[in-house]
Amino acid sequence: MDLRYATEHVILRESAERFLAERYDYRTVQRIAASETGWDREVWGEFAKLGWLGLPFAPEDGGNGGGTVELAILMEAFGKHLVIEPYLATVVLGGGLIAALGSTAERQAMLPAVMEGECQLAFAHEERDVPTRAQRTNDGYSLRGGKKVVLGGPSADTLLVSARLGDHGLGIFVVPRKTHGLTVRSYRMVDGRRAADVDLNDAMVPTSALLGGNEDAGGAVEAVLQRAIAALSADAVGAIGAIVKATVDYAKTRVQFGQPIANFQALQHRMVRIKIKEEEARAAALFATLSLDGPAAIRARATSGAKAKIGRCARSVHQEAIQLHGAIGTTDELALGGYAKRLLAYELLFGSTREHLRRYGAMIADPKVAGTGLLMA
Amino acid sequence: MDLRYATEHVILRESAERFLAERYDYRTVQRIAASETGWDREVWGEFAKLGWLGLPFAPEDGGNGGGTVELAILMEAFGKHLVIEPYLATVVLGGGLIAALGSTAERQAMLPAVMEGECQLAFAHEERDVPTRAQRTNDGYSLRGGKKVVLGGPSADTLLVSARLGDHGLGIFVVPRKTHGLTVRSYRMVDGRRAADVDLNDAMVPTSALLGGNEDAGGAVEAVLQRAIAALSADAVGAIGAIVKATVDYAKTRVQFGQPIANFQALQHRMVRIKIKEEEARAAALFATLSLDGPAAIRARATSGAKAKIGRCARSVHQEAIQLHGAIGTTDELALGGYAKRLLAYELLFGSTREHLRRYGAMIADPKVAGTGLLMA
Amino acid sequence: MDLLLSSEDLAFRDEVRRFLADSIPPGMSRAIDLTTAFIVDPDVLIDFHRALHRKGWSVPHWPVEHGGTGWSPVQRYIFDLECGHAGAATYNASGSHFVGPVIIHYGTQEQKDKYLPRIRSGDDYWAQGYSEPGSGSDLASLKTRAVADGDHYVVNGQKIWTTNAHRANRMFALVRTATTGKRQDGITFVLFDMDMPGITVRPIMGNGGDHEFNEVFFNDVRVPISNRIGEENKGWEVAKFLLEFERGGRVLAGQVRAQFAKLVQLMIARGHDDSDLRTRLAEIGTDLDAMEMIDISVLSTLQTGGNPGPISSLLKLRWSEIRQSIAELAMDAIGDEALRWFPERPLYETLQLPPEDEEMAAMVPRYLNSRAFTIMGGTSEIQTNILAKSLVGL
Amino acid sequence: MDLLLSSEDLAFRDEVRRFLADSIPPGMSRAIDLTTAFIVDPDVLIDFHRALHRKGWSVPHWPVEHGGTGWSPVQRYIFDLECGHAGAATYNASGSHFVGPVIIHYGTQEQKDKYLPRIRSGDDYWAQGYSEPGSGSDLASLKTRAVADGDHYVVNGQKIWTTNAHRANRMFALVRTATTGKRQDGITFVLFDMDMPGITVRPIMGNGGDHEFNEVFFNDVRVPISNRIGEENKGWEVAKFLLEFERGGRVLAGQVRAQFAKLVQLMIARGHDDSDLRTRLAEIGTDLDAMEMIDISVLSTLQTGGNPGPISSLLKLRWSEIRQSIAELAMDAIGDEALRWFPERPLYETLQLPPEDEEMAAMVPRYLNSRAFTIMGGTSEIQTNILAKSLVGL
Repeated sequence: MDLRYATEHVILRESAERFLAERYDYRTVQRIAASETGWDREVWGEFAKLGWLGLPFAPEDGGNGGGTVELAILMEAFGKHLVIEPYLATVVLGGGLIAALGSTAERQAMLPAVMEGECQLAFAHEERDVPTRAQRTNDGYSLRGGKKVVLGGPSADTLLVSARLGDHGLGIFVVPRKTHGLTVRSYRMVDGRRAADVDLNDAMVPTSALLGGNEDAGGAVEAVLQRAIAALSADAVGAIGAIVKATVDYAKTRVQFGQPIANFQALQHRMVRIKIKEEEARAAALFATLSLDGPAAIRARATSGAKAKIGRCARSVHQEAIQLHGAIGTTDELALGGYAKRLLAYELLFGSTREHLRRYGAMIADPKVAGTGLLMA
Repeated sequence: MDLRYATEHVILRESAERFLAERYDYRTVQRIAASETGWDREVWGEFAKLGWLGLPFAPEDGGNGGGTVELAILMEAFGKHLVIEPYLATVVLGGGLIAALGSTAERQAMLPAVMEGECQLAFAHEERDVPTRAQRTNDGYSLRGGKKVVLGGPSADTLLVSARLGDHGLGIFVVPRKTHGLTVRSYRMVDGRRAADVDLNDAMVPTSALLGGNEDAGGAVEAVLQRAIAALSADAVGAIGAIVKATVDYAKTRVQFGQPIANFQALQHRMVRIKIKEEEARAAALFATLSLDGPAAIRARATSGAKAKIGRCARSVHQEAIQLHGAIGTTDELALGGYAKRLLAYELLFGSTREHLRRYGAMIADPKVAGTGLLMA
Repeated sequence: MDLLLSSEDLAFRDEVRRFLADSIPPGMSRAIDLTTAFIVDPDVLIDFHRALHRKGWSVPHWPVEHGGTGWSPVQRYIFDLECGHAGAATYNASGSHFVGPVIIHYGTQEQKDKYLPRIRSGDDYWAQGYSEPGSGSDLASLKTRAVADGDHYVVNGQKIWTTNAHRANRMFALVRTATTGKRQDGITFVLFDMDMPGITVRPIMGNGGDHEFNEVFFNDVRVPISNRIGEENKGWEVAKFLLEFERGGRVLAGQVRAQFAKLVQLMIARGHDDSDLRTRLAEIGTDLDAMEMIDISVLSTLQTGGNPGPISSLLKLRWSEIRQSIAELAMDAIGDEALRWFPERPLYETLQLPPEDEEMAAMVPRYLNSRAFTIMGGTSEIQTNILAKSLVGL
Repeated sequence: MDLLLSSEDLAFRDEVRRFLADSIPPGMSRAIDLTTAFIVDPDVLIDFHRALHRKGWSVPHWPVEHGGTGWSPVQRYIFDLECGHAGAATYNASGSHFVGPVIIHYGTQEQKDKYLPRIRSGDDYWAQGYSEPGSGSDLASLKTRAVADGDHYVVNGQKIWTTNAHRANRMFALVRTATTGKRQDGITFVLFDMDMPGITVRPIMGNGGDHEFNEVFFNDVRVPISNRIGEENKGWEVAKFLLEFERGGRVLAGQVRAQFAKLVQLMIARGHDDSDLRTRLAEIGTDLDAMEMIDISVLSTLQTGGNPGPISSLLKLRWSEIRQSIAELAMDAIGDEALRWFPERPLYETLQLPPEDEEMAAMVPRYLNSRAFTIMGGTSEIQTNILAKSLVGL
């Protein structure tokens, strides 16, 4: 057990912080969010130059070989600065699937373009209705189904689509944007990011589209989603930390009745409460991150637990932060509004707070699990 | 619509207050609670003399013809002074059933002894397991079943036992304490009152034991239970009011750091919150009381709503009151401890807070009901 | 004691229902349902307001001699509840509920003649200029300066959070006319026309995507001294009167109950079997019943000529929280539909969705805007401070 | 960075499990399960404590030269968790965790020789005399007076909330030795034998039915000056050292996790399908995971020689709340069984119920007693005041 950040962690945090503080203020967020595409090509290019787009990929694939902790550090900075570029969609989800399931040839064919910022990906997974199915055809597969909340779908050059194969199989299909029968219906999310509903209306793909030729991708999908939840949780912690700091700073400078409102004990106690929630959220996110290299049961517990706990913290922190700010907290003049919306999106992505609380509850409804501490054998 | 208390209401409140303030302090509560029987014969005799034992009965039955408001006023005083004598069991439940279902002869046979304090009653209704059944015999009925949470069961001279008759019927049976096959297993409740588990092991009663000869007593039982909930809610409001007052008074006199702790804004805001909960609880109890003369749907909504709302208020008020008192609040030196236990009992009697919240939720899951205000046609 | 409606009350209710059925223009309810801001646009409401005016019901709570209806508090409660259910809203509370009663109480005959008819008819639309950048909860610290110059005041300064200043043609405001003595004793209540030279309005965009709030700048604005309400330096008293009238005299139960019924409808339409959401719904219901009972107690007190006392801050505090909890549950009830954001306003003009999906678009903006309920019009913290003294006796 | 246990850690865990399996006397776990008070009776624990002592594990956190084990923080965490699961508890924290470390740090050689062995062996049982009727959160206002008279202090005054004073043979206390200057600078830390003439103990009955707390009266008690720890008038520093050691140095996660596992067991045994209760259970689980992660961060900091900082007040605040929520849910989980009250104590001697019903009897008293978690040892309000400064920087 060792929870010390290594030097390279500190360097990554500082360089991310420096870049974003300089280049990505709240006006930039608002500008990009209001733009047609919802992402900035120049910023994305910088991400590539900084090596962030290759952060989690293995050195043999041309990546930087960063681990889960590095990813969490970067995501926390993204949350703090409200970065809305589709990093999670392209690098963590799409890239993560290719890295986990792809053959050497597939990885070499696709990952370099991702890392260079030339190709964006999206993972079309959540079903709108009945499960999407892949039907074998003479020379490939025909995909049929409807997906929802496809993060980064609008800007994706290539979609990775999960589909049932036969009775028990699950495959990930590489579907180029232009594929006939594929429709991407884009929308803007509450926090300015973009997502899409995706329709697959007998979309035909070749046999080679089945990633890694793998017909049993369920475990890999679960692991990638857990990584995404841990990463998004770090993002949420970045937002929570920023919102708490902004609130405390505001309370120290806002003068009413002849003194900073931070002097009022009733408000002090409430600021302590949101600060504690920040600490708890940070701890839950760290557990999720560190669980990712552990056994499946711990990963599931830690990531669902993080989603449930951080979602709850996020709700009450954003509400208290707005209330403690007063009227200015209800406007779009401060980044506070952006954080509130970012956290609302967090609560809903990859399963809601309540849904994960239910899953977590089912997992710990066993005294042996409930009695097991976080340190792992 | 008129919510003014009439002169007789004010007089009743004042006389109850005067009597109990003089005769029923917290040491008395503790003494009676620790006694063998859990009630004081002398106090009970005084209740009779004050006319309280006959309060809700019709003048033609020898009662005082008091309405639901009078009963609520008396019960609120009982809650405020933690009266543990089995008034609810004998007068509201037992007496209420006899008044509602009994023939003139039955009322005249039983109610005078109740009003004179010579006879205590209990209503054995909640099933421990499968429903209690009454089997017709040659000369009466054989009762078989197990009842739980029979309030006042230990001191009851006569039990009123609900039992299924045939496929759809429900009857109330008058069962003297000495009846063969009747076992009363007494226990002390958390707040010092007494209750019992009751076993009916082929207890034989004559045909005349079926109250009013009524084989369809379900509606009357429901109405009596609603009256009991409204009365007990008034009792809880008495306890909540007392606990809030005690907390505020204590905060004004407890000095730490050179000033009364009531000066600290963080504590002031919390005291405001429990005071508001008192007001809301009072309002919910009043709605329940005033609903009792209304249609069945309003009665059900108001009484379940009161139980759910007041139960929730009670929990947080007793917790906050203890916390605001500090260490002394965790002892049995102050009445505070008694109030906390009284309110815990309130939360569980006649269906828990959660159970009533569920029932209430089912009732208002209809926009027409949800949109209907409290004023009644 | 009872909660019974009299047969006159019931007859009145039927009359209100008939009137509403006849008078609500097509499209108004949809526009209100898709309004995410606090205040419904005047365009949406003006026709209905004029119908009310024709019926003589546009300012029911005013004294009869000024156009009020003379209804009992119970009748006003019935009217509010029925309006809520019918999907109607108040045209311009700043006019009819705020400045109107102030003019009736403190105004000169000229002022009454000039302003009251146009409030009744809806010809005027009023905004309120109280808060300033440095003066929110601590309103008495306000600095916007009015200096007498002949028969005018020359006003310089700035107001903020001025709801619908960009739609109003008139505005009442508190300005500072003295800088010595107790802060409260140097404040004056003045009426402005929004087209007076030197007044500029800058929008403040809300986090919910709506433009309701504004900054209003005063740059050497010359306003006639005859636009003053009450005496110079007595504006604080006028403002307090306004607040008391507003808080004690208005019953929110009807409006909130109508919102609650809509929430129930939404949850049924979504087929919700999520027990946590159902628990929250039921809890809100019991909160609402309890608060309505408190409201009715206030009605009863008013009905019999009494003074409801410190309860007004309690009502503000709790109703705002209950309204927030309704908005919050509505957002949570739509699940991941809440991820979609429609930036254009007003939604009833810009949305291009099937009718059954439309209401989803309003939920998140409405939730975000609802956070202001506990801030605007006196924060919950200020209400709590007041209640600590007045209700708890600390 | 990782959360992995090393192979040494795992071997250690196995050793602890073996030891516990061999050493826990029959009946001890039942007695602890049926203990409703904070502190388990010494009679219940003494045999196990002696077994720990024989193994050399009775004071693991002390320096090795005084009988400590030299375990790493992770090993202590493992030990606490396994003890919790095995149903073991600390014999006398006032001795081993409070006064012991104080004597080690501040005591003379004579004091160390006299007291430390008897804490290790369990021959002494210590009580803590801090609070006074007028000095709770504001401890520095304490008034119990010690006046030097030759080589003794003569002590007069009163302590309150003295846990298990009626079972202890020794007591450490803060007394006032100077009444001028800063209040904190007139306080001295003194050790008493409970049988010294002039000490009387009066019980305070808890609302949960247990007798744990006492008042302790000092009437011309003569205590040798050699019983003083540290310098005269430096007792406040000693008390602060004690608090820091206690708060930063003890990991509650193990104990609370064991309680949580028991709660899960109870809910399964009751066959609960109540979704509200299950939601609360899951929420407590996520709270517990987060707090354990914070605890582990503290461990990691300690393991690498760092100072955990202001986090100690956060731990006190939140662990006490989580323990309350466990006790509260356990009470709610037994439904109307919670109506039954068993006034006799200890339950493990007085109860006459079938084994499967026994634990119900403990739930309500334990809930009531749990309310003291957020009061004793520094109220949540005081912790929050501290955190406002130290963690939030206000």
